[in-house]
Amino acid sequence: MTALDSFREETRAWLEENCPASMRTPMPEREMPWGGRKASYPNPDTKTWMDNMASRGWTAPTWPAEYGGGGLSKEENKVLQEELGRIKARPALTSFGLWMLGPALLEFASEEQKKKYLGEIIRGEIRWCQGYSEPGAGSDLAGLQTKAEDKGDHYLVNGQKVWTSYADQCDWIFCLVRTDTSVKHDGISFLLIDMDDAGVEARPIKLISGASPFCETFLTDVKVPKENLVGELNKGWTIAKRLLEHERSMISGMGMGAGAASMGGMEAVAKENFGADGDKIAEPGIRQAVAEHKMDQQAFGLTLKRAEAEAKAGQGMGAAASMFKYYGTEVNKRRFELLLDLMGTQALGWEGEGFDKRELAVTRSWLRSKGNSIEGGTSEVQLNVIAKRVLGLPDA
Amino acid sequence: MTALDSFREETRAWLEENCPASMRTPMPEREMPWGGRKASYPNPDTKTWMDNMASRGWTAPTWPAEYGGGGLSKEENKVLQEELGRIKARPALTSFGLWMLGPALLEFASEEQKKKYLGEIIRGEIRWCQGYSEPGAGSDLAGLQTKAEDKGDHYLVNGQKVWTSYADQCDWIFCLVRTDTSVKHDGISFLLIDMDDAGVEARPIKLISGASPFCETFLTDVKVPKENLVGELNKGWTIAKRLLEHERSMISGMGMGAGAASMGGMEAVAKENFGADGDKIAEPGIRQAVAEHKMDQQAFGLTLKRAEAEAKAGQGMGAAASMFKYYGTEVNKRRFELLLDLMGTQALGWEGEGFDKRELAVTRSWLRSKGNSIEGGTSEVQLNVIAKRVLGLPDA
Amino acid sequence: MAFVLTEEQTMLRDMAKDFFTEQVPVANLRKLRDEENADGYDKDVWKQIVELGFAGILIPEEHGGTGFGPMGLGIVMKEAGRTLAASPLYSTAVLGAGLIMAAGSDEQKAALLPNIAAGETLIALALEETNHHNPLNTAMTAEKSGDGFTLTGDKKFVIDGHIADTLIVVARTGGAAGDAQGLSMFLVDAKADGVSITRNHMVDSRNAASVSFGNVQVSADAVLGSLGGAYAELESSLDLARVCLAAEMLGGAETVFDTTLDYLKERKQFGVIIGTFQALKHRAAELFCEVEICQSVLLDALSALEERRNDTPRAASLAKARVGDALRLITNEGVQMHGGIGMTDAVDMGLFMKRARVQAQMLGDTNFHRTRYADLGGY
Amino acid sequence: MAFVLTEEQTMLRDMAKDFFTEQVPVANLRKLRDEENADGYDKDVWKQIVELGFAGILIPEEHGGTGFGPMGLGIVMKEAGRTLAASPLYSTAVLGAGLIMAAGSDEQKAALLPNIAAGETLIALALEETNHHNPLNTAMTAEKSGDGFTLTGDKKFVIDGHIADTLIVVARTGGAAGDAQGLSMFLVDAKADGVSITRNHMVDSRNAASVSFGNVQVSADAVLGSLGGAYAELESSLDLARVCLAAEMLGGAETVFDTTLDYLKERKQFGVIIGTFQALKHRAAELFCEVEICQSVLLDALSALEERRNDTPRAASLAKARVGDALRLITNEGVQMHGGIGMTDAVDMGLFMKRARVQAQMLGDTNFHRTRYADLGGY
Repeated sequence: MTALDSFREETRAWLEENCPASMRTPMPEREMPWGGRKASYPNPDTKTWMDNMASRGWTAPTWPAEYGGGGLSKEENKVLQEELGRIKARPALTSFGLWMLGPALLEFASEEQKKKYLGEIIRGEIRWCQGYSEPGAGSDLAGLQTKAEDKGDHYLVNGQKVWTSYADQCDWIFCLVRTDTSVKHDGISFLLIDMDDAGVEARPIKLISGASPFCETFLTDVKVPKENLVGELNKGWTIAKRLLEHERSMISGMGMGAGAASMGGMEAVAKENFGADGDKIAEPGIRQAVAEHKMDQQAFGLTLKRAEAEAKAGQGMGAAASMFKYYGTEVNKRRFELLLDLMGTQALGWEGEGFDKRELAVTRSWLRSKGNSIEGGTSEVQLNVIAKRVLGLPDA
Repeated sequence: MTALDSFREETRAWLEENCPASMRTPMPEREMPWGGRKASYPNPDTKTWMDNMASRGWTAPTWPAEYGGGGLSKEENKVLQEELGRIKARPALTSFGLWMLGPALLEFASEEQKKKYLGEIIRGEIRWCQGYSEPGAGSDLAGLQTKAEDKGDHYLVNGQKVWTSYADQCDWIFCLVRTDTSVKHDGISFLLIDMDDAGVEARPIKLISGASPFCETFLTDVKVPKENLVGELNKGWTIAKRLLEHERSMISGMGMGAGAASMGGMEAVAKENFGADGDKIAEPGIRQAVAEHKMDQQAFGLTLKRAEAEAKAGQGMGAAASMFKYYGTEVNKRRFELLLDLMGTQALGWEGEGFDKRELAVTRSWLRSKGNSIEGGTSEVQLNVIAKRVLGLPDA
Repeated sequence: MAFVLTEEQTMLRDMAKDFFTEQVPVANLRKLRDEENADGYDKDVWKQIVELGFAGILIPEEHGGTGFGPMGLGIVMKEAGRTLAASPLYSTAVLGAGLIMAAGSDEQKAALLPNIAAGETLIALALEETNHHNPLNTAMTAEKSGDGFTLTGDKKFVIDGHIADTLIVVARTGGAAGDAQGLSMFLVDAKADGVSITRNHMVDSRNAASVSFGNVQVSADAVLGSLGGAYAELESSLDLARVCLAAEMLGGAETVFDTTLDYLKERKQFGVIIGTFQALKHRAAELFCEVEICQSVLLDALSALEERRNDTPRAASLAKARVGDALRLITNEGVQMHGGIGMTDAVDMGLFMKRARVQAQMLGDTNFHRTRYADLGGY
Repeated sequence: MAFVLTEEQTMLRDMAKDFFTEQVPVANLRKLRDEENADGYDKDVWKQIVELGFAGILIPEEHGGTGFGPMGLGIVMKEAGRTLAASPLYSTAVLGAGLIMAAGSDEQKAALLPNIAAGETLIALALEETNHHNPLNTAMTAEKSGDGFTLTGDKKFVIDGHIADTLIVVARTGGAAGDAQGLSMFLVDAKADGVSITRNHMVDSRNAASVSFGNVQVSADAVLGSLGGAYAELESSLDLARVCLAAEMLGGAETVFDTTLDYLKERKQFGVIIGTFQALKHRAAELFCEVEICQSVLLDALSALEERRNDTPRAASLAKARVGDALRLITNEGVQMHGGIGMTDAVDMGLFMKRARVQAQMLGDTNFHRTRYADLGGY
């Protein structure tokens, strides 16, 4: 028996004992284990499962054990994920700290910072949000104006962030701030701010979909201890770029196949609404539109698979992330437009009687899909990136 | 009986006598009455008709009689056109001199120049071509490099023109030349050049459609008398702009409805190729595509009519010429693409057996249509113009 | 064909534009929505609309209207569309007045039209039964019973259904779903026994309702138009409404385009006004062409109605489909070009986009009208 | 699924790329055209193609081929497409070899495959009878006569028809136009009595012919595949050819895209490189995405053939349709972005555009394959 085999055996036994039964069922959105000081647990098993996993560092399986991570090798982690998949276990902790901040800290932070923050993330004690965008700087992220002035032992931070995800429910925020106004990219620093500090206020933004997953976050004379600076002063852009790449690939995969799937597939929706002529969708124009869309979708799916295969083979498609972000979000928007066409008035409900849950969800998701080609770098920015980095077209 | 009535009576009688019978039949392309020193007349009636009309100045009915024009009022000209239409008379003279140069001369030329050139144009003695574009300056017309140096009694012209229509069959060329290299638009002059002069050479350009309606025209140490300058020195751009507006509106109307019409209409072609289900085109995807295109075409046609009505009412649509040029040529290109889809392999012949004349004409016209969105200002240039002049969007 | 407004029409347009811009801005719709207004429209605004004569714009002077005709109605609807003005104008002054004028008996006209013009009677058309517009698919039945009829069935997407005084109900007195023959229309009191109305909350925050008819008894004089042969009368009124809807839609497209253009001229990114970016310029220029093309199509369709041209149905389908396509493109571009704030409820882009999708489904979407356009074209 | 080429396949691609780029550049097609070459292909080039083993790439080694399989064939066709290389590769090595391997008896294989691999026998498929591809519409008849059959009918758009030694003729031994049942295939000597072949001059300057069969007598052993049941064998071979054609088309798309990109980087207007104009940049980036998407679709379809997957027909239709759409867009943009000189015969844009439209019609255009994709998807 290899070491890996015994690891698997041990893992399986541990999970059997420590993963509550209710954590092996599909997860409703309200039971998402975001953690943090403001968390509530409608299902107490969520907290138990999180704590159990955190106790072994398995909420961050490959992070070093010295910071509280699992310290697992790539192979061991693969086994762990397989075993989790086998019992259909829910994620024990979902968190921007795990996905975004943690990796950046591991690469750029000081030893003290790693010790302090990584453990809190792993244990789900602190919920983090991201403070990048500002009202005046959308696509032009580096145009940010939030200022951090050196006041000897602390930075005095003033400014406004926007599109901070769930900031009203978060504990800390990792921010890009301007520490030098004479240069653009080289005057940005990466700062960690406790949202309980005086002068921090998060106001939810109501979106066209009716949801408020984002906030405006106001920073007024916030005193931030100097030890909260990550990496070198004025070198925050390097960290930001690393984090952005990650964000882009997250968004391009978003929502693929969703929407129609919940309704039983685009073809089924079409037949239900327009009838079937034998096997065929009875309305020819709709049939054509469905086929055209499914072709685009399949073609995009194949391209994602090809990118994976090429990555494995050590080949790169070049600026693949930008292409996926652009094409994926555009296909996704078209899917929802088509779904609206198929469902007719039933996709136009807002709430209340006359529409079932799935129908209402389609409407909201259609509205949400419009943001896909804006957040994480607009479609226009992605096309600029492709033109410049892949095609080598010159700047004006 | 009003003066107009008696004019009509007299005109009708004159036409009856002076318009040969063969000039009242549809005109094959090879009998186009371009005039000029190199003209040949496969049908001698063409020349007779031209001469008859020219004798009354009716090849240019509204030009002043003192220069050999008809001197007709707007109302009289309307009567003349109606009477010509009534007997289905062919145009007596088709000529860039009439359409483009003449109006410019009337507005900008000296008395001597008008006397000399307008009569030649009216009588079809001289065939003119236009020397604007240059190989290095396509959309950027004002970037032209052909130089005219002041040599005391003459200009010494050196350079190369391109896209000169039928230059190999023309007698004279009206050219934009650079007379000042230190400024752009204000260093351009408008010059008339006899193509029999030493140093002028026209080489036909073969197009993808197989035709050669354009030439490259080389000007090598051509001595042009100073009296051939039209308007002021370095003020040629004003004249050019006036001529360009005219050209743009000519092109946007080009080919509307052609192609499919010769085949009996888009619907007929579709039914012939895909069969009919009752009244309907049997292939649903094709039916949708035909309907979609016909909608676009009708919508564009209505817009042309609206522009006319607004012009009459003294309202302007603003940069209408650019919009028509852009939209009209794009719709025209789509029409031919659709026609190819409908006709299948029968629209893919080049020559010889297996294809009838109309089918071969569709193929050539499809290829020709691709030039519509390039000549007379590309679609891109039109969109720039709309963005700037109509929408007031700022320059970078 | 009237591609240029007459002086009278220009005055009407300017009056309507001033009124809606000043008295019924988009904020009015927000207020109705945020206050969860039970009526879904502002009664004071409606009163003003009536006073301006808009409710009776189709109705001849003899019945208390202003007799401005379809062109006038289209002009007003377009201005209403520019500010997303919520009112019973479409249900009552377009559909209601249109149907009664097209199909009503002299008695019905005399009884209803003055009340409509005076804004006192609100009408709603109860037509749709499926998720997609298609009058031929009507399955609801009206069975002969004594001197009158018994109505049974369910209707949905009844615009202004829950505030209407009188419903115009399309039901079958013969034939089966799919047949043109056998369709009849009935005037039904919204408060009649057996009529049950439920307001539906739509994405555009405007009024629509589900109405169910459980053995509703109506008398013989409730029949509107020819018994069993109402399809032609219905269709001609629907074409009027489709064109007026296209007018409202084009009004919305104009606002979105204008607002977006302004935004392109003021928003800075990377240190420059984003309107200087050529890619956005070209897209804006294309949207401009779309708006202009749609103006022509709309004016032609209104003229067709005005002049009772034979090709009115085709012109109506062209207008509804072509404006529908343009509006979808323009609202999508409006949100995209506004970037992040385009996604927020605070700016109006989302409201116009939501309204656009509801308008798209009203009286047939692009697919429906493209097919109809081909049908009418004989291919 | 093989989204990444193996080392062997990479070598094959590099070899093919070098060969076509150096030995068969676009100039080769121009020469054939301008000299009005009677064969429509260069025999020396064909000899080299054969020597490289490309003619026998599908054919197993036992029959003298190299047995590289569909993926190998697709790789070579794509490179041939990049230079518009004219040769009998498609008619003979793709369609001919494919059909004989799929449907031939052992004797037929042994007789024909070695000659194909050796480049000595050229094959042409005589299938189309109407302006649009549709095998089911075959009306030409083959009547039983003695031991053999009498073929009567007209075929068109027979690729390489006038240079072929052997024709594979699709005809009906039963059923009527529209039926899958009753289709048969016959091997017919191009010089047989009653066969009359006329070369057609197509817009792409490549080979196609009309072939008429006037009571052509063939023996029983001329039947290729199952008598009256050849539809399945035909379709599976056509799918192979459709995917190889998509490969050739994508090769063309790549050249047009690369050439246009180069032009954007060198052409100056208004004093600047036109590649700095953002509107053109965005369009170029979109074309890039199209090319990349098509690469995936093509590799998947070739893998499907290679692995004899059940979804091969769908993958083939996806590839032909999706690459067809992309190629139309890219050739149109190629001409437009080149401006005036894009319209001249002197640059290659026009040649690629013309070829693209012929390829679009070969074995079914986008409309055909989109419909088929839906049919196969069960909706």
